[in-house]
Amino acid sequence: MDKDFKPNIVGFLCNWCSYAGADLAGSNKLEIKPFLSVVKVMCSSRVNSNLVLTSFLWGADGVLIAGCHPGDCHYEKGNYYARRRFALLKKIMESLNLEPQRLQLSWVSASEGKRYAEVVNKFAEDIIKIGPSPFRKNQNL
Amino acid sequence: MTATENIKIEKPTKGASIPAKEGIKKAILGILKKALETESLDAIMIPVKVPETESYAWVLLKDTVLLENANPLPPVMTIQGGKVLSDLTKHGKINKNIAVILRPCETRAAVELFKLKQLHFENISLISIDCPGAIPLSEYLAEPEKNEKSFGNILDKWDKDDSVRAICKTCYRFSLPTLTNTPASDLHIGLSGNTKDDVLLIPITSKGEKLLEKLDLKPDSSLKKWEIKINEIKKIKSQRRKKFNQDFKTEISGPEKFTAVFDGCINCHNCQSVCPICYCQQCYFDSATTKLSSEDYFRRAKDRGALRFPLDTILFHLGRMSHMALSCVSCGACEDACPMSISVSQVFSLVGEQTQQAFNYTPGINRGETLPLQDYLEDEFCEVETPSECEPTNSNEVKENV
Amino acid sequence: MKKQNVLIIGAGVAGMEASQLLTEAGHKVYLVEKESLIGGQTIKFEEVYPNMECSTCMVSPKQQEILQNENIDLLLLSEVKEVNGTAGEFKVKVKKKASYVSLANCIGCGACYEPCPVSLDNYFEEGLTKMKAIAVPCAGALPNVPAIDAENCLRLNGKKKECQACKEACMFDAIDFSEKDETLDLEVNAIIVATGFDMLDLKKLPQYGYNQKDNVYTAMEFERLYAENGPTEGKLILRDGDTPKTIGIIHCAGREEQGYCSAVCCMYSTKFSHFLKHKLPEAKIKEFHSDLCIPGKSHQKFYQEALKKEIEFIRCQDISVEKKNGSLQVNYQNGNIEKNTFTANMIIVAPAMLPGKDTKTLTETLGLSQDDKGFFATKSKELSPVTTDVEGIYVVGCAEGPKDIPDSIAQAEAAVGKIMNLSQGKNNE
Amino acid sequence: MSKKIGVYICECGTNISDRINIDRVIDEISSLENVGIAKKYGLLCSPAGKKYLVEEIKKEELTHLVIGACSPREHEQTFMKVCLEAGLNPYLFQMVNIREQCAWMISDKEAATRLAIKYIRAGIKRVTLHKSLEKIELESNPDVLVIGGGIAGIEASLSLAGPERKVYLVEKTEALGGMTNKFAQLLPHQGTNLSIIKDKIEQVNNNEHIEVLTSSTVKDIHGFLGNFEISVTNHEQDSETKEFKAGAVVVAIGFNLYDPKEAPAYGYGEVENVINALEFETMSSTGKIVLKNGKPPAAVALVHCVGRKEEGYCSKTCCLYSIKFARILKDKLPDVDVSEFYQDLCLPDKSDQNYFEEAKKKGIHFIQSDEIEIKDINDRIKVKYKSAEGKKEELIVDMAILASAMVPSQDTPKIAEILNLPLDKTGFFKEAHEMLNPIATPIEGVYIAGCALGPKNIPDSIVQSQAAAGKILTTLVPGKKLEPEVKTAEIREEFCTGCQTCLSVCFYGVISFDEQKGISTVNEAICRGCGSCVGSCPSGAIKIKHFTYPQLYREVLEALR
Repeated sequence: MDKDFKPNIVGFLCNWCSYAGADLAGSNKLEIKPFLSVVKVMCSSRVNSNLVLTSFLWGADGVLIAGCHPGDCHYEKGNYYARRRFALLKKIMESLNLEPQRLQLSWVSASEGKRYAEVVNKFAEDIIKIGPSPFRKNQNL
Repeated sequence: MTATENIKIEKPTKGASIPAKEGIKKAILGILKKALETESLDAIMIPVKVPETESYAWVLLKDTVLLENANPLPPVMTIQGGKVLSDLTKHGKINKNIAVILRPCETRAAVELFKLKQLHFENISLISIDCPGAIPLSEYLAEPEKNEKSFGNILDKWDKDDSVRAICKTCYRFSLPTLTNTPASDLHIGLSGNTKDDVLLIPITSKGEKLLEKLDLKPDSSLKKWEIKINEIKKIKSQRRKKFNQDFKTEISGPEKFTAVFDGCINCHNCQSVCPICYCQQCYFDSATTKLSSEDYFRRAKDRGALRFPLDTILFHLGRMSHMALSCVSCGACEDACPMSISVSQVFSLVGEQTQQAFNYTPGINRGETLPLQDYLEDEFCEVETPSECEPTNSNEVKENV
Repeated sequence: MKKQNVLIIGAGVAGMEASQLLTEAGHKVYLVEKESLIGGQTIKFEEVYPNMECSTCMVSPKQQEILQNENIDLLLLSEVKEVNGTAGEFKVKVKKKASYVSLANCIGCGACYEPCPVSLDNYFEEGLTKMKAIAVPCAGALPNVPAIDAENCLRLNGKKKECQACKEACMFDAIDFSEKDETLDLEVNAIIVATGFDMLDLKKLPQYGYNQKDNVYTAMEFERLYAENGPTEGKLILRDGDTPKTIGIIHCAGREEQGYCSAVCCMYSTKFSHFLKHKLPEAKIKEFHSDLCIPGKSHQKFYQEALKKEIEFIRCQDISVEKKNGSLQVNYQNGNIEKNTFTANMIIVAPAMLPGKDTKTLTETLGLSQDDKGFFATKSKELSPVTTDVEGIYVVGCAEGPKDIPDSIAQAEAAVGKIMNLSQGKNNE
Repeated sequence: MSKKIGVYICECGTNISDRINIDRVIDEISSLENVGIAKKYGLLCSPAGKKYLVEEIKKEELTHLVIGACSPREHEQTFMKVCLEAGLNPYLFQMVNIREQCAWMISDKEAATRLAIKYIRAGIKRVTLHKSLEKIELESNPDVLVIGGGIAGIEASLSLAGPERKVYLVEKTEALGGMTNKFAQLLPHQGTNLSIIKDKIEQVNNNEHIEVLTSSTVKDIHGFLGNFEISVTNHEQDSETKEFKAGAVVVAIGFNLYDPKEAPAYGYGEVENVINALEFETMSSTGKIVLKNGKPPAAVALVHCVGRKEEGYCSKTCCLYSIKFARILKDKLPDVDVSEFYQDLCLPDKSDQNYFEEAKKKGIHFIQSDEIEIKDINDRIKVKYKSAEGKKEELIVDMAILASAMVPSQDTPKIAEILNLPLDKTGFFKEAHEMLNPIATPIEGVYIAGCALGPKNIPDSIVQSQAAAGKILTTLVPGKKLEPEVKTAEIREEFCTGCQTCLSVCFYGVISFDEQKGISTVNEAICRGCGSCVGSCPSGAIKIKHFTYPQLYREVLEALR
């Protein structure tokens, strides 16, 4: 495990729950590993496979999708569809052993600042354990 | 599809037996000829041999003379029949009775395209046919006659045929299930019937029944033997498939191996253009949406030391997977079309099968089924969520459809 | 249609809903709130029944909209002192207490909390934790601007005139000790009362052994105890440092005394069970109730799911709690005969909902009356649920009687409907 | 026109400047393409700060604005207003969160600074792809269609009708009043007495702004908030069809009663003198409470919760009206013996308890019981039940009155189909949001009031009707245009294959299928901009304004440098 490996992680956060949760984590000055770059979307269901795949293509070591807990979606059922699409991607990566751990879905509510910090830090650690994405090395493009 | 059209009749136990002493081809063509003459059908969509190339082309024919060169089960799959049916029906209704004869994988593609509103079955009688497989297009075209012959007496071959495409050797959906509320086809042609010398016309929907009536064919001979035979073969091929998947998976899985598989890809996107499930007007990956500015490319080349073009080869294949895996019917069209003989179809078929199992979905056997991504359950797939807080609800056992 | 000015008293879910609707139509709202934050009781809940929905996720967008809405004059730390005139032309005096912190300058960084020498029970957290004399009571409170508690601030109450720890810590010059209470004169066409409810003080019901020391909790205390933004950040740590293992949840505390059912206790008690089972699958939970009041299409399902999770619901009377060798014991009588006991290390008691403390004074100020239960009286006898004896004044939410969130919101919308209907009538006069 | 982006970074006092090296951020980004200016400022959200920004935008003639400061949830609105004030389209502005999600969560200044640079860079690249979006304004029709002439529909009509607003009240029977027509008396303690309802019906009939269409049913509704086109057929006058426009719809089609025959244990239809609630209402309104044999009953059983188990919910009202029945019985037949067989006494309204206490004083027996069975024993009735102590017991009576659960009206599915409304698991209409938006539906401009939404008493129905009025009167203001969401979805026709996946995922019924073109179309007037359809479209044929693929892709790319 490469100690000074600084992973590149993309995090798609939904505007209503997870992004607010991230803000709360900040307001509470919770320490978060600086490896995740947040991309805000209105609803987790906005994220399509191409966004995720291009993230990997361009060298993301991990991709996190975070939205409202099932049943809490600001748009009532967006996150249910998001979960299905995510499941498909996950299963594709699993069926080809494309290091599926690099793709993660987590539900984080607006009051779960602490959970957000835990989720992100844990994810970062996991990614550091796996090491750099093979898609980073140009021969694998 | 109007309600009345595709109502399932009881699970058929009997079918009409057609003598096939001079080969199944003649037998089936005979029936079709009769259907046209009696105007039970106005036209038939069927592969017809193109004299010059010895290859096969789909023809919508009314003229019985043309039936001479037609072949309900040609040794090759030139264009995926599902795609053809879509071309025929997508742009409006037809008020003529048309029958189309499709292999099981073509039938299932048609059903998926139906769910995707890319075709309709109004006034279309879908006749599916047991399929021993197809010979690789390139090999067939090398020596058409030889292959035509060797393919001729298929009834002995089935699971033992080495000349058919790799994907066909492990295909255990070479026949169609007859029991769903909204079955895939209206009429099924059972080969490997009671004796070597007949084929079975099995009515599946009321539409199929009517067609038989018009041809005054009585469904009076039992399906037992046929079913037994089919199941035997299915067992063998399923096991073969399982075995193959295990080996193949170790062969291609993992980032390095997987990308190696597509190293030879020249980005021609043939696989996409022949794929029946790739029904998009314009493929996302052909569009400019995924491209970057030259300046960007240069900067990234600088960041990484090198940048290989075209960049999005892997993205293309993974992206295509994420778009069609759940509907992939393992027809093998992509592999026939690949100029670099990459084992595309095996890869997609493998991924397709595994994702379909996860969603407990079998594409193309049930017209009434909703596409997985157009639906959801409130409580499912919690195993994909991390940190996971519940027991997996969607256990990935396969529901047995055939 | 002529523009209406409406005074709304109370910035809970009902008050916020009414404010939003009215301003949507271009009217002007004066939203009077006695606390320094908006959201009322709902923001104290982590989750709401029956969908276990995250309350913060639900309400905070609404709070944000209220704060950013230019047509809403939000008057915090304020109380209505005097109302004259009649419908269409009420003259209102509002007393606005000084907060000593400038809403305009403060950015809510919280730098001022830590240096403050004063430590108080946090009212918002039901006294489960401390807060400074200058602070917002909980993370994520909106507006995210503290107020100085004048009674306890050493400088303001004169105990330590020179103290200005907070002022020194503030880099935005947001703190102004010279700020004075002010009285505002408003002219409004209509008034909506949405002052909400209070909870019965369990100390008044000694049989439940509530003393703020043992592991007996009021419902509100428990709401905060398990809130992610609460005193323990959602960790279930009891007063004695233990974690809950055997839990008794007692319904209907004070129902007989008050003479009415509070409508929501059965459901939120069941919610507690759901939550506890989710967090502590091993926990043993018993609910002690008289009649289960779970009306409405989606509520019984919620209860049945609880049963599936092996939560035991016991119909009983004469419930009492006593301390027996270190642990807590629930005594109760089921059916009409046998006495029974249950030993628990945590007790949650659901007290009756009461009229808000200020109801009496406010009814007098507004010229309204209280009903036999002490809530704001409406013309319900004339089948006009949100209207009062004074034309132009409406009562919504729990100020009118115990009810759940959707019913409160519906009433708020109803009051708006009344006001708008009158005002559109006015046009052709 | 060449771009000139202004980048302003807020020190937020020292909240940001302490933990991020702002000068270095500015160095790194000021050379980027299109960046005209990059500056820092003490506190941009302060009055002075806002003034400063307005001046800067004007003075420097900025075409785009990027602000690195707190979370957009704090001040995006603030700065969008600044843009407007400075004459810059507020959507040509990107707010970058370098406080909550950067400075405040990363204590290592170096790392925080690096992330801040990433974010700001992404913001700059993103903003160059922004399109200026304009608020669209829509004319709207203030009139309202109310479906159902029961108490809820009546109240809704009265609360809505006005000089500038016509109400069409459609009732399928020939008279207004709905269920209440069948009641002998209501619950005085709740203020519900029939005379009030009669008055209300009078008011409706005399209201020049309400057009009552009795014996009529809604045939078809097209359109959206502010612009519904409605056709109603009258099945009296040889089903002639009336067509009109309205801006909003209130569905108040009420409820049905659970048919006790579905639960044979109650012996309804089998055992003589077992009657349902409505039958008793009629009986007592005609004055005579008698058995089939014409004699008055000596003992009566009132059975609560009939159908509760089967339907899976408590109907809220049965306890009270059963108590009402008991009191009627006691009034009319003073020495009748009345027993109430209840599961749970559900008395949620503050005044209900008294009403119940009074009944107890009248000597009515309340028996907590379960597993009721009603049998016939030589022309009397045997009520078998399981008592609170779990013992099997029985009681002999002359008459049993069944309090049936409230179930959805038989018209519910039809109306749901016409208006494309979802139903919930119980078969009633589903709320837009069960907690926060309890009388609205996912379809904008369509509201539900009364028991069509679920079991409730009359006062609650009244409230919901007035609430619907509140919603409508504040949305459809005569002379005021509708301003729908601007960040809406948009179909890229050349990509759309017409597979209609988007239709299946849109919760708000915003997308429809254009048969002519064979593609989907988005009704931007009611789109909420969640982007679910975008994520679902296999062909990438839908784009959502301000969250377009290129814009997000750009953010991703910068994140990965």
